Amino acid sequence: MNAIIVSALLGVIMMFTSWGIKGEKSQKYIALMGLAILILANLSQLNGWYVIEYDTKGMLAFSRYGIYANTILFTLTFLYVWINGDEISKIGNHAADFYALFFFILCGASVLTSFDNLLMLFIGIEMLSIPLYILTSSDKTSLTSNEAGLKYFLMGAFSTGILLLGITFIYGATGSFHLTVPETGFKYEMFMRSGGLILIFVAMNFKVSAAPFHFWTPDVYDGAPTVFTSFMATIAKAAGFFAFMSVFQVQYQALGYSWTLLLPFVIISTLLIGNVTAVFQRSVKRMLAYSSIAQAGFMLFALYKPSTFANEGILLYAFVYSVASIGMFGVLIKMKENSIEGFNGLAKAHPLLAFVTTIFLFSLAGIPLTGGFFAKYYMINAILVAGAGLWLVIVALVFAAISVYYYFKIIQAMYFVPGEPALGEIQNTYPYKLLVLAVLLLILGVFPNLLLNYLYF
Amino acid sequence: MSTLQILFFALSAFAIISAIMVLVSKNPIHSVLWLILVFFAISGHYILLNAQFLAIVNIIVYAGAIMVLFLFVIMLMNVKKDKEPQKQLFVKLIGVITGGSFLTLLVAIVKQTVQIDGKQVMMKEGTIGLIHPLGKVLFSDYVVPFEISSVLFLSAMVGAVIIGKK
Amino acid sequence: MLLSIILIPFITALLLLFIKDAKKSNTIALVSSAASLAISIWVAMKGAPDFNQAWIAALNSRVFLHADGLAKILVLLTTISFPAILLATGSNTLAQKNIFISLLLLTQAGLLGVFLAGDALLFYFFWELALIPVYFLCSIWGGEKRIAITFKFFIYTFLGSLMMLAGIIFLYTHSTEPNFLIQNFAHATLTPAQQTTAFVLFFIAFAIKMPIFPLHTWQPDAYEQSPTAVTMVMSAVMVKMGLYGVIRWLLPLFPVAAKSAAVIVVDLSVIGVLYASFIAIKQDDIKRLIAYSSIAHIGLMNAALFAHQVIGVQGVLIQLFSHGINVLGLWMVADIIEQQTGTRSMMAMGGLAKKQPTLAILLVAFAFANIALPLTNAFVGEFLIFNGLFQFNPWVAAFAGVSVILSAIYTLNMVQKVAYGEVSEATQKINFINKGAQWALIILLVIVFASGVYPQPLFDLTADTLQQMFVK
Amino acid sequence: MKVIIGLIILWPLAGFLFNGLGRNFWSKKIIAYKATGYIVASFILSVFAFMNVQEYGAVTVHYFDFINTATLKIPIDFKVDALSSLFLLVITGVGSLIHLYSTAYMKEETAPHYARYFAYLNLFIFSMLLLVLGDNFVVMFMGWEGVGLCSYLLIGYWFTNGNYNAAAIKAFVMNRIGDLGFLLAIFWMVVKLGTVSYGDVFTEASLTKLSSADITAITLLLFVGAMGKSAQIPLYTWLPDAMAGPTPVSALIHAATMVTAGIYMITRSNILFSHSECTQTVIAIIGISTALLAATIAIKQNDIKKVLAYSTVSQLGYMFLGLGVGAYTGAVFHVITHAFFKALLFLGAGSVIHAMHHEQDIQKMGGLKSKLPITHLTFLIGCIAIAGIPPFSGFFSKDEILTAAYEKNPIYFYLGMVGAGMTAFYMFRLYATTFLGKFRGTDDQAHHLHESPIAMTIPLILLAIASAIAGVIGVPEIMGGHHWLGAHLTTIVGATHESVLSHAQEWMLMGISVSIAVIAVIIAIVIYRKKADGEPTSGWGKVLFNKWYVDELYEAVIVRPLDKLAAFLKNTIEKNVIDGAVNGTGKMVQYGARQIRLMQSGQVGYYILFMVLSIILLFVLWFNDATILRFFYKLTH
Amino acid sequence: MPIHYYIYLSLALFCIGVTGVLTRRNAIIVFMCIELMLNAVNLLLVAFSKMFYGFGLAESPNSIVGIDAQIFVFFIMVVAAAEVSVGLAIIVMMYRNTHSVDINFLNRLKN
Repeated sequence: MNAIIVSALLGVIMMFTSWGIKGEKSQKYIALMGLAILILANLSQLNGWYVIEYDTKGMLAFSRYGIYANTILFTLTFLYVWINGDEISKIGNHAADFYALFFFILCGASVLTSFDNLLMLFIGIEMLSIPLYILTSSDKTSLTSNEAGLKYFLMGAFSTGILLLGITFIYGATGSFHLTVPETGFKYEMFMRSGGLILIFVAMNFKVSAAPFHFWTPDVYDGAPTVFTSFMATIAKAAGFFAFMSVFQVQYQALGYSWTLLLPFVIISTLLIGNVTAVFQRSVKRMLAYSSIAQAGFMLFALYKPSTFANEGILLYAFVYSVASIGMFGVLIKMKENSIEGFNGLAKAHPLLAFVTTIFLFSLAGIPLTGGFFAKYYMINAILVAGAGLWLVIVALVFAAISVYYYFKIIQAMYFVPGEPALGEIQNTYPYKLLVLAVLLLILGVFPNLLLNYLYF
Repeated sequence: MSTLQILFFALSAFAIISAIMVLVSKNPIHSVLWLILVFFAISGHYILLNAQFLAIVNIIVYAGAIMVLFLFVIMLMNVKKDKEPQKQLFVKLIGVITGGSFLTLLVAIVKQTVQIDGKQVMMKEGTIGLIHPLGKVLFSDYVVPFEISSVLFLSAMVGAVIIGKK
Repeated sequence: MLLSIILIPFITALLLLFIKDAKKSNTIALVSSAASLAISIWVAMKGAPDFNQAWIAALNSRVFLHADGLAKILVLLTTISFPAILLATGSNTLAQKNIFISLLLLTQAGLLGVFLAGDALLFYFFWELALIPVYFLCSIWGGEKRIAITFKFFIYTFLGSLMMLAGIIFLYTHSTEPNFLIQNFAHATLTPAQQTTAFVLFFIAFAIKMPIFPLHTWQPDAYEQSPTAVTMVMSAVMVKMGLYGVIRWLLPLFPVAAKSAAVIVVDLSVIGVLYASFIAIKQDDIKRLIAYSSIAHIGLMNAALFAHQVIGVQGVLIQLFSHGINVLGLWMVADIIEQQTGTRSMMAMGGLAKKQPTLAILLVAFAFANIALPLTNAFVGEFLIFNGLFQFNPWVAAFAGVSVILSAIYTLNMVQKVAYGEVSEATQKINFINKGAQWALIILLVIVFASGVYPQPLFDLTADTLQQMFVK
Repeated sequence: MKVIIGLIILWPLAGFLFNGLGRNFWSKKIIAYKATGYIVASFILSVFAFMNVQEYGAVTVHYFDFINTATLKIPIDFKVDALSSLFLLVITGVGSLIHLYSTAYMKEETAPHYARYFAYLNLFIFSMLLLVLGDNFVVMFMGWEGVGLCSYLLIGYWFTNGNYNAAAIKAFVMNRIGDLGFLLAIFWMVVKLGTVSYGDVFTEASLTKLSSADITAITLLLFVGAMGKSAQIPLYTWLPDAMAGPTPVSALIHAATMVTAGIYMITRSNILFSHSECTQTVIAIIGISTALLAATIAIKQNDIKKVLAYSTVSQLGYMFLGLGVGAYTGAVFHVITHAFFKALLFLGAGSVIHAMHHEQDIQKMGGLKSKLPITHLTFLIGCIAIAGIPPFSGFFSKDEILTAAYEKNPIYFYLGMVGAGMTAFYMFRLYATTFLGKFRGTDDQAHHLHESPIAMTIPLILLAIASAIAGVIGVPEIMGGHHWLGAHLTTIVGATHESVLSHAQEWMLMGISVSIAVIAVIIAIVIYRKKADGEPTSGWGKVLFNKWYVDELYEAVIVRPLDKLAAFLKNTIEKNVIDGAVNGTGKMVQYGARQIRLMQSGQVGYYILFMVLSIILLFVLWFNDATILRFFYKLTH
Repeated sequence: MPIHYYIYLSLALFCIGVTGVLTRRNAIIVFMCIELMLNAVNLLLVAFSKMFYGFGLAESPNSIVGIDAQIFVFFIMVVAAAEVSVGLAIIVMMYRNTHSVDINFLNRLKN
């Protein structure tokens, strides 16, 4: 509750900041401060401190897990703003408005981590999506940004329709919008209810860009301003996953055996399309878009069946993946062109940048000693504990090997191909900011429980 | 056949025909107008169901505000009928077939749901659709989503400002 | 004690990143590797207590290091190889040599970790730690086609290790207690079908690493394109990781599956042995020849492991060490030749015995050790290996035995083309052998003969592993 | 005793190390003295060991365990008994002489190469001693391979010559084929008996642990080993080529010692062989066939060393015939006499070659009798000895084998007779062409012709004496001897069995063989006294001159197909099939990527269409889950 | 009135909306079709609401079972309004840049 209220308030404050305070730097610092406050407010709920104590009448349910998920999202946003603040202000002259949108998105995300009612799911998703449409099309002069915005909007609205039909079906079958269906109305094993769940499944897959509902992802990520792609691909996506988890952790039994068919189908198509298509991209940005699809394939593992591994794993995965992606996009922003050739010879020109890029890529590829490894590890463990077949894991790992193929292309370009990197201007401190992310990944690569232990204290 | 049924079928036919007309109209303005008619038909259904509040809101918000917005935009753009590009017939056919099969599947799902067979919808009667009970519930049980949707509006507003501002 | 073996190279590696001077960094690395050699000799002789520390509490994974006979002998091999390699290649000039050596030492840390780890997750970690520096080493300092070749090698082995990861998790989810201790996995109750699944997963990883026919095609290319120091590491020590895995994992943990797969694996290995030998006969590139020869030898060891006879496994335990030493010697000689002649084509060589008799003698000595002439170290191992195979199936041993003849053919061909004949234009360029390489080779040669004449210490070292594997 | 036996074997090793490591430091003189000295020292100790055996019987000494594991124990044990002590004497004795000879023969080499030569030679003696002294098959195998190695190194001693290297490789590889047989035999023993020590194996042979099939298999495999080392059909072709090495090497390795290792091995394990009738027959047949085949080839060879080489092969065939018919004593006897006279002949040939400045073709010689008197005389003695004319040593040993063969099966004898005739013929053809008639070489050669230095002639003389009189150790009873050798070897091969032949028959057989030999000698001298053979261009002559085309046959049937196979594997299978499959996978992924990419058309309409279709697909999957799920369920659980 | 009637009607409208999305190229019309889909859902929700209300009445005369669906409809309308404002803003911006609202024109980003 604290998170929702404070983030909404902060959003409003940021809105007004754009009138009152002009300096982009100071706006950034206000946003950072706001985020810090947000994190504190969110965490203080654990100690029983509430901004407003209110009975949500079963709309929201606050759990330690949800609050921790919030914390992760807020922390990621903090890192994101800290690193990309200057880039954000370069797009248009609405930096404060963008920060406001971030806060609104975070508000939506907080709803998504704590909803207990499908209505709140719907509202939360819309709160997440609408600002994203805006962010995507925020570069008004760029045709690609326009195009991406419109594509995203049309498809997003369409998927909202599907989501609503699904919710309606469930309501028709159970007479309730509650996540945990009360014992009234019709009972389980209803065809309509399962049909509704599948429709929700489709809509959620769309939000987390799982194949075959991923089509918007590459275009939108590619078209959107890189700095916002970074946000969309990481924090927004993670929030979507938390929502996805919440729905299906409770409801997955309703689908019975079908679940063990439908989910693997989606997982495998996601991995296939994400990984295989990424192989051929010459644009790093677009490749990262496909790779984010592929990563979603791994994250879907957590949905298979609730377990500690799934719950912890999705947190770890979301965090690690986001950190690596923010870092990777952070490097990409500074490149003058997005092609892989742009990275040629980066190791010579800027060894530190090349090193952190390598760590990010390692983490994305899931190579041990980086956090990405444990993220993938938890996912595999989750699905095996859930009793799914080993074949699924093997297929996933084969695709992971393919993913190495395209991630390492960048490493090759940086280290082994001589050339002049198309590097834009970089502030002296910038690589060190990225280094913080890299170090974070390395630490999590050896001690993943540093992140997860907090779930239990 | 009771009046109710006659009304129901008439409104349904009206709604479906108008909806189809939305698709087939070449002129976007006509489409908008047909869509408004669909909304009216749906509002009619709401009245049949004694959901008076929603019926009114539907007309005011949807048919009134939103559709007028659409109309304005279309007129703003001055899209002419002859300029309006059309998809190839083949693509359209595929679209129709896909939509049709989607409908078939959804109907199949409903048909499979034996639990709702023969269940009746309460027409005309019932107080839940009136403003008073709705308002009471909305501001007691549903005040949280209500407040949160205000945030949604705020963000939409910011967005419109960002995008709309030159 | 055990931890320090791993930490010394690791810390030195980090330290070297800041030392730009090539000569100084080489010296530091040499000192560090000598230190770990000293410690490992101490450990091999006196044993060392296990190192056991909680690591990832949530998963019940521990930093558990344990040195049994198998680990000791391989650690010894590793710690002997690295100083020798550094000594031999110390004078080679490379760009950014400190980083080169640093990565090399990281590999060493990874390798040592693999051999010492008693915790599956830790094992996997080191497994990858050993691989990744090699990727950079080969790709940056390798030959002409280095990028594509190394990439193939990397993806290949990475795919394998991912399969192993799946296997580890599979075991973890099926083990009685949720922890990663390898011994604990032995208590996992697996149905034969599950055993087979897990077996296949692990086997793919190890088979690629060794490599076993037909998964070997990355190897000759990788050996050919890598800088020689790395080739030495790969061929002397890294391929042993696969065999180590078979001994540590496949045989004890999946006895049923290993037994039922034995015939297939042994046959495949033996086919691979002959296959590689035949191809080696036709090689003109000296590095490729050694690579194929290595494939053949490793295949033989693998066959003996799966034949699962006490005597054969004993042979493998010895041969792990011996093959490493021999192949190291061969690579060193090949490196000196390549460095100075600038070619690897044996057609262009010849007359080495006239131009540089010492080098020729060393080449011949290692060549004969490579074909397991009695009184060299390889004879002991291969003798026992063949014995094991013979116990498994005489025909298999007979077929595998053909490789004894084939190996003689390709090795002698190599010796003839490189060392004998009139001095060729390329050989004319070989003017000196650097002292480091010469001493490294001589030390290795001493080991070759010492362990060939009196291999008993090696037997004693590995006795406990054998005991564990066969006495239940 | 432990020390003495240890020193016997260590002296040569010391020589090897001394010469090998110090090849750049020592002068030629020191090298020569040391190398020869070590062997002589070894010889002296061998004599001592021999006396010791005579007096106290066999001695086994244990040094350390080579392999000592739970399942297998292979000690480094040396055994000096009747058999090995004899071989010790031969090896170190003949070895010493040849070392001495070599000091002069190899004078032209530079010091490092000179040292290398002696290092190899010392190493050879060491290996040979290891072979002979070992108390188990593994130690024997070590020596076995060791001598193979030295043979390889010495054949290819002049390494700049490509053909010599090819010959060396051929020798080593062919030996390896045999070695594989030997190894398999050892494995068989290990598997069945768990031990490879002679004592244990031979004791077990008569017990139940080994079935007769086992024994046959083991002995056949051992014999395969012997075939390789002792150049029997089909593995004999390396020996003639091995003449590429320096002549003293041919004398020592390829005539006197190494090639007889096979005979030593079979004699050593005669208990096993006696248990297998089958193997014995095989050995006898292979032996006599080799004897005849090699003899026919020798008739038409013009290279002085080649003739001797084929003669060696042929004589080895006789020895195997002896082994095959159970005349172990006879075989060993022949080994000893053959060691003397063949070493003599080779050294004589070496002396000739030395004098002729490395000319080996006998067509270009002739009339050397007067120029090289000592060589001539000693060579003649060698020829008489090998031709089997009494009272020279060859007669006694060959006769013993042939008599035994006659007892077994007269056909062996008759065939042996033919071979003996041919032997006499080609040896005297060689003698006559080389030493009689007129000199056919260049003027330059004629000018420089000279008798060899004393270091070379002394061994010749000593060996000639030995060749002449060595027969005394095995004079058969009918001639009034008591066959000392037979008595000496009783402990090894059992008591000499009573001959079933009457004295008259025996005399008759001797008579036949002597007369055939004499006739052949006369014919040869008559024909070749004045002229030499040219190179035959047609008919049998050509076939024989070309060695029955066996090399060509091997080339066509074995070498080339295998070479093709290797090339096929390398160029087609490896490159296209296996690596092709790997790269193909990569290409497939790329192809798939290109295809899937097309789905991402950039058109929102299509995107939504695909989405709806996917929803439909999901529903269909869900509806049909009865069938599909069953399939997936099986996969997943 | 049987619930099936309403369900079929709503599904028909919904699928007409889907078909519209699939067959039209004008971004505004596509968006309108999406609005049609939302309305179909609304209708269905209200119908369900009244069905459950019927059940509720059978148990207690003061039941307000089913009212949550009508409130849901209200929220859908609210959100739809917000979405429309943003959506139309994007479409207008697009139009300003390209002078077209043809979705087929959007194909710079592909593959």
